[in-house]
Amino acid sequence: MLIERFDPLKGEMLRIMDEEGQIIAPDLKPDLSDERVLELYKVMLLTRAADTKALQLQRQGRMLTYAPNTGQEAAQTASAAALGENDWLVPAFRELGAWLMKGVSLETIYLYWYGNEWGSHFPENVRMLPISIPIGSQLNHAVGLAMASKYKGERDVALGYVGDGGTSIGDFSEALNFAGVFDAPVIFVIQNNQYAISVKRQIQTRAATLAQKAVAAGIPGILVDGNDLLAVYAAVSEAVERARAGQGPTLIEAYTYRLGAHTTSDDPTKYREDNEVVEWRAKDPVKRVKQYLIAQGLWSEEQDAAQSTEYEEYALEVFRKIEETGDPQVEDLFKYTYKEMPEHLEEQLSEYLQYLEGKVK
Amino acid sequence: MLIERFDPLKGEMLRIMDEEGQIIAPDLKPDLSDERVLELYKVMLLTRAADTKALQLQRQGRMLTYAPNTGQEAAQTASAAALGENDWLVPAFRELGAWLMKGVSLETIYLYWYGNEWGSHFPENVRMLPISIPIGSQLNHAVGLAMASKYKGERDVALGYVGDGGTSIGDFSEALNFAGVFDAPVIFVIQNNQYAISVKRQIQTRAATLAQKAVAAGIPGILVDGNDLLAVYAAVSEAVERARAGQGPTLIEAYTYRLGAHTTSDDPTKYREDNEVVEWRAKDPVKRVKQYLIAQGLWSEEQDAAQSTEYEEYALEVFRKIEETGDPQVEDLFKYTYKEMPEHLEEQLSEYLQYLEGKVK
Amino acid sequence: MALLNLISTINHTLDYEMGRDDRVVVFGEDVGVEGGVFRATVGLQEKYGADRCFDTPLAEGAIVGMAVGMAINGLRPVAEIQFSGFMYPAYNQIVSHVARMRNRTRGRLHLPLVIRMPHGGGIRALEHHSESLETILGHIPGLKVVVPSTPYDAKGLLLSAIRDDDPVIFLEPSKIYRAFRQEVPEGDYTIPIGKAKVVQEGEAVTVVTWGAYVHETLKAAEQLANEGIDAEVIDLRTISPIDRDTIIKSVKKTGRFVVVHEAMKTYGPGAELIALVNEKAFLYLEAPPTRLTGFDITIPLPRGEHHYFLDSDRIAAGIRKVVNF
Amino acid sequence: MALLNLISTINHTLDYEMGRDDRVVVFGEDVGVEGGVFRATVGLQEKYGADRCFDTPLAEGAIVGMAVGMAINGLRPVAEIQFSGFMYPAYNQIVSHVARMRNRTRGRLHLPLVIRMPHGGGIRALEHHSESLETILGHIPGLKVVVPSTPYDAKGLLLSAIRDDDPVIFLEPSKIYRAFRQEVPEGDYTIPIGKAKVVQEGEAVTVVTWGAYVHETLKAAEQLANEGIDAEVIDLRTISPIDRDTIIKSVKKTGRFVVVHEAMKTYGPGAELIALVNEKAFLYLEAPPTRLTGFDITIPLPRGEHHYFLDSDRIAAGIRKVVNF
Ligand SMILES: Cc1ncc(C[n+]2csc(CCOP(=O)(O)OP(=O)(O)O)c2C)c(N)n1
Ligand SMILES: Cc1ncc(C[n+]2csc(CCOP(=O)(O)OP(=O)(O)O)c2C)c(N)n1
Ligand SMILES: [Mg+2]
Ligand SMILES: [Mg+2]
Repeated sequence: MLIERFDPLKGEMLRIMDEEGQIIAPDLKPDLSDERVLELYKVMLLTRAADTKALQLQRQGRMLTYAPNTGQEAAQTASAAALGENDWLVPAFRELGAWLMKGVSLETIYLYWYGNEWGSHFPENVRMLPISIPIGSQLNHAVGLAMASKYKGERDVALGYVGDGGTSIGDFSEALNFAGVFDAPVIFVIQNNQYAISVKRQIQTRAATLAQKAVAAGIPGILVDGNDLLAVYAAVSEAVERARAGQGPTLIEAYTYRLGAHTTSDDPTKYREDNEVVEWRAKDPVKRVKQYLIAQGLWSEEQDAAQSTEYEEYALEVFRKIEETGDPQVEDLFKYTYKEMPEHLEEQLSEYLQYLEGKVK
Repeated sequence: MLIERFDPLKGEMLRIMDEEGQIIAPDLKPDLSDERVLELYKVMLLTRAADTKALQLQRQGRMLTYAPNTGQEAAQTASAAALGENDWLVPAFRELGAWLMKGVSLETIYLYWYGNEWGSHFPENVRMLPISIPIGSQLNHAVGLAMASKYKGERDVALGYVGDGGTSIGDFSEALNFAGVFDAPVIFVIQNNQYAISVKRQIQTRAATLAQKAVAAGIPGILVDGNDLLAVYAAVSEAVERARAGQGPTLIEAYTYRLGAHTTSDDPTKYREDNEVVEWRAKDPVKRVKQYLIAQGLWSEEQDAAQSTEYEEYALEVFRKIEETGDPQVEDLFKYTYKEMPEHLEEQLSEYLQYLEGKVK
Repeated sequence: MALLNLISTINHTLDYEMGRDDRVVVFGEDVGVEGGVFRATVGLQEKYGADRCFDTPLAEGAIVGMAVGMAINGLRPVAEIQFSGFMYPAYNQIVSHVARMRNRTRGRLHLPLVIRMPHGGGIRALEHHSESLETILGHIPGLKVVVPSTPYDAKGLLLSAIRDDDPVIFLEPSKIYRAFRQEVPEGDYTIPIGKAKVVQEGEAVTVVTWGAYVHETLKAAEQLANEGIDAEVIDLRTISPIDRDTIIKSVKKTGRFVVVHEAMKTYGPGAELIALVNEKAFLYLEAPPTRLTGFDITIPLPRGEHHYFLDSDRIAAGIRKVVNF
Repeated sequence: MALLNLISTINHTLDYEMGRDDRVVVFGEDVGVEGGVFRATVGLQEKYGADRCFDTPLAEGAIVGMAVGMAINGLRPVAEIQFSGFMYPAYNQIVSHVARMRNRTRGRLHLPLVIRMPHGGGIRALEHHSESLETILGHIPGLKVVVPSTPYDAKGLLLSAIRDDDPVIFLEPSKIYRAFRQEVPEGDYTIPIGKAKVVQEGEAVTVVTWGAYVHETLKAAEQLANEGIDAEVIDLRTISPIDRDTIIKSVKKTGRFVVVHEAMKTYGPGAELIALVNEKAFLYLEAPPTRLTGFDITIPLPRGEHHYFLDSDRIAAGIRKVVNF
């Protein structure tokens, strides 16, 4: 078991594929066909393309605040890929690759960042909660989903995401602790991207690793190279299997880096050195898998360029549609507060509609 | 250093005096004269007497809800004894021995449990915060006190108490984490008395020890026999020294047992077996120190009985005074909401006083 | 029919609904083995097992957060907060998620969950055990907030709450947990959330109140009746959404309005009802709508708390003033 | 004098007071190295060192809890909550400790601390970045709650807040952080907490508002002035304690009352002001006191948020109705 072989208290980190896309720990390589790796890779590419496009659109004043994912695609995509269709995915707010992997459409995701609540309305068969802005609070939802699944005798697990910053808020510790006590089939994935906005990981906690925070709840924790698709997949798969088999929760720290800004409102040059970014760019998770796939003869630079372009065009097309239709109906702002609209809301809505009508005339 | 010798992850527990009052680890015996041990012992005795009396009075309907301390006197008294006069003591609500040790009068303490806010008004020179009922929340105050002390270049440390139950709430983890990040001169003492009301320690967390929760914050943690006056004193003293020397925070789990009920509203037979209580009664921290002192020739059974009786009589006398004078002034209910009473409160107070006057007539 | 007090009614109702619907799970601090510090859940773990009625670690935020996840995944959780003063650590979950999940997802997810808690003062307890939370919960769109005043109502309202597809905060006036007994039918009945009840008809003045204060107010009304003042007393029963019709209809009849509550006055629940009456029945008003409320202070510790409460004398005096205006 | 916008005024004022009083320390998420996500604290760490202006881990409860301890031990902490929507995790500390320490200890301890946060909507931000907290903070005895509407006021009020021996919640309308500049004296001046300001005199109707809505309301008043309606506009400035005199005096003069705010309507801050006017000036009222407020919904995401806000047209329409009643 990986969780027994890699002790975060000893600073051990699971790595399987190195920065050049070479397999450095063949014995640990997860059961993932190269075809499947290619599938995941395409989700990573789409993630990056959607990110790139969103940033362009934001700069043009067409997209609102947006939280970029570049640099974290492996951690996101691989962790979600380890889930089954009926498993629950509980996002924080920076897991684009995971959401796409889970089956949310780019339309829906862009609509969310465009500032419309329908962007959190996923299809029935996509078992994913909406984005959770209050840091850390979503992890207890993951515990609850897992508990309900266990209670009903189903085998579905829940996976909750959180950032390095999110490990400092009480909800994080409470969720891990509840999961431990109730042996909930839940996996917690920390995307440690080294920053909470401008606050460096070292100021977030004095703990040498975030994975070791599992010790407080008496549950297993493991540190993985978050830019290594295979390592993340292997660790999360094991955790999912353990959870499904009734062996309880796991905490996984995916050690990665946010190459871009915190959000489009953020200017990272205010708080970090360029050379740090350059160093991490060399560890780019997308590049790694590309090199691996090319080495396996499954992919080429040409295909890669073409696919990226195709995805960017697709993303633009998706966004154009949203620009046309993405404004909300006034009624929708009122209709979903309760199952049935109470009288006072009916009144507020109808008064407002009357006002709008008067204004048009 | 004790924190290096006793690793909670290995289940190691610091013990110095055994259940018969024998010194089992002479090399670890803290620098505490037998005369000082006797002084501490007397505080333990007073604690127990005050407890016993409070319970009697409560049963007579004269005292309100009361939280007993019996069984935890060593953990309480020894931890507070390790503090200097200018150090801050931050209570939860079950540390009678510590409060007495810190210099709060029994009058004040009884007045609190009698249900009067003046019971939280301590003299200027007693650096202790009031009882904090919202579990865990006080630990962040301890961090703040410590930070201020450090900021001002003073050498005073802060010690915050919490129960085993209190280790589950987010505030606990947040406080440890802040303390770690800021290297705050603060000591956290968990009185693990095995229960949070009816909830057993095992349901509180899956962690094997509570001391290991320090790992999540990257700070040292140590498990001590909480019924061993010398062990608690040694561990807390070391932590105080480290904090004072700028070496940062420590978490200490004092492993003990609540022999009585949670509060006078509680009936522990609903959730625990008598034989468990019997087992723990054998480990009575008061009895232990008594045997030690008798063996040193500093104390006798006769002295002990006489002293206990004296303390109980004293407690009763204190309480009688409170019964006569412990009712609040109406003005006091309004006067301390702000430094100056705002107009609307003046109005509410004067209307109410008028009403009361009318009623008397 | 059984003669039950409020707390045994809660217990009976949870038992009833757990028996009927195995999606109902009940949890909180001391809820399982002990059966609750007030004994609201006594016997339920024995009867339904520890996976349906269980103790949690001490963390209100996680209790409510877990309930959110359970409700999304098909259960109908009923979480207990041990005292209303310990709701605050769960306030982020309640405001940010419980109240918003339906709207946030445009109806894709909804939260059929209940958060029960003892509410208000009067039991001579320690600090933080006597809080009144109407305003800070009632102000949040997406929550329903209910306060029963009798055992009979408690069963009907709690069944409605558990069966509601929206989250309901169920505030139980601990002062009257054991104050009196009432016939409570053993069978199924619900009382609609969002409907107030005229508990005493009258012509002279409309008095709205809820929870434990219904009884104090009825006592005051009795005193006043002896003086020839017939007050109409309305038990609001639901803090949010407010039953505006019942209140407004009454005020239009009486022309006078008093609201009585234990909560602090300023920005308190009574303010809303007065604003409502102004909006809907201003021209009917023959006297200033008036609040009889707690003071704007932290509710005192037990030796002083009686000063904070309104007894029937003070309520009667307040109503008298409005009637004689 | 310098021409400053609201956010640079906050920055200048913190700088000013840190320079004057070394007990003042400033902290929060992203407050140190970056100087705040809105740049309220920019340059302070460089100037005063990392022990006086610093970043904290991400935990609002601990931020406020630490401030409590610091205040007790002789400092004057100014904590920043990054957005009002992230106040909720600190609500337990605020209600249970910040508001109560003085009363709990009968004056032995008091908390000279300030909690600053951006407040309200209008910056097209993500969910939870646009909350209005007046009611849930204003209802708590022991807190002072302040909302400035101009740079000039912000400096005077923030200096008062930091120097106050009681805890002050300082709500900064983020919508107008950079909306306009104003002459702000470089020297020392304070504006008393608890005093409203008549920002425009008038006879026809009293309109109370605060924060960003002061400007929208003044625009509405201008429209109305062109129609011959002269509204008296009052900037409340302090949510708690309320300046009753200024409001009541005005209502006695005008006979009409409107309150305008962004917060949700039900159990919202406007309700209190209407109840107050009823209590103190009922016989002067010539029309129903009226609320112009946000709807009882979660404030929408950016594409819909303009529907939630009141613009000067809607405010003018609402006031017109009251005047023409
Ligand atoms: C409770 C809470 N406090 C503050 C914020 C504001 N905020 C948004 S993202 C963020 C940093 C989060 O850092 P991290 O958890 O590491 O996630 P990352 O942004 O790096 O993905 C902060 C402080 C928030 N959303 N919620
Ligand atoms: C936040 C909060 N939740 C619930 C309670 C009610 N309560 C009072 S004491 C207690 C158990 C505390 O257990 P522990 O921390 O082990 O302390 P002990 O009573 O054993 O000393 C509970 C649940 C509270 N005071 N605060
Ligand atoms: Mg991060
Ligand atoms: Mg305990």
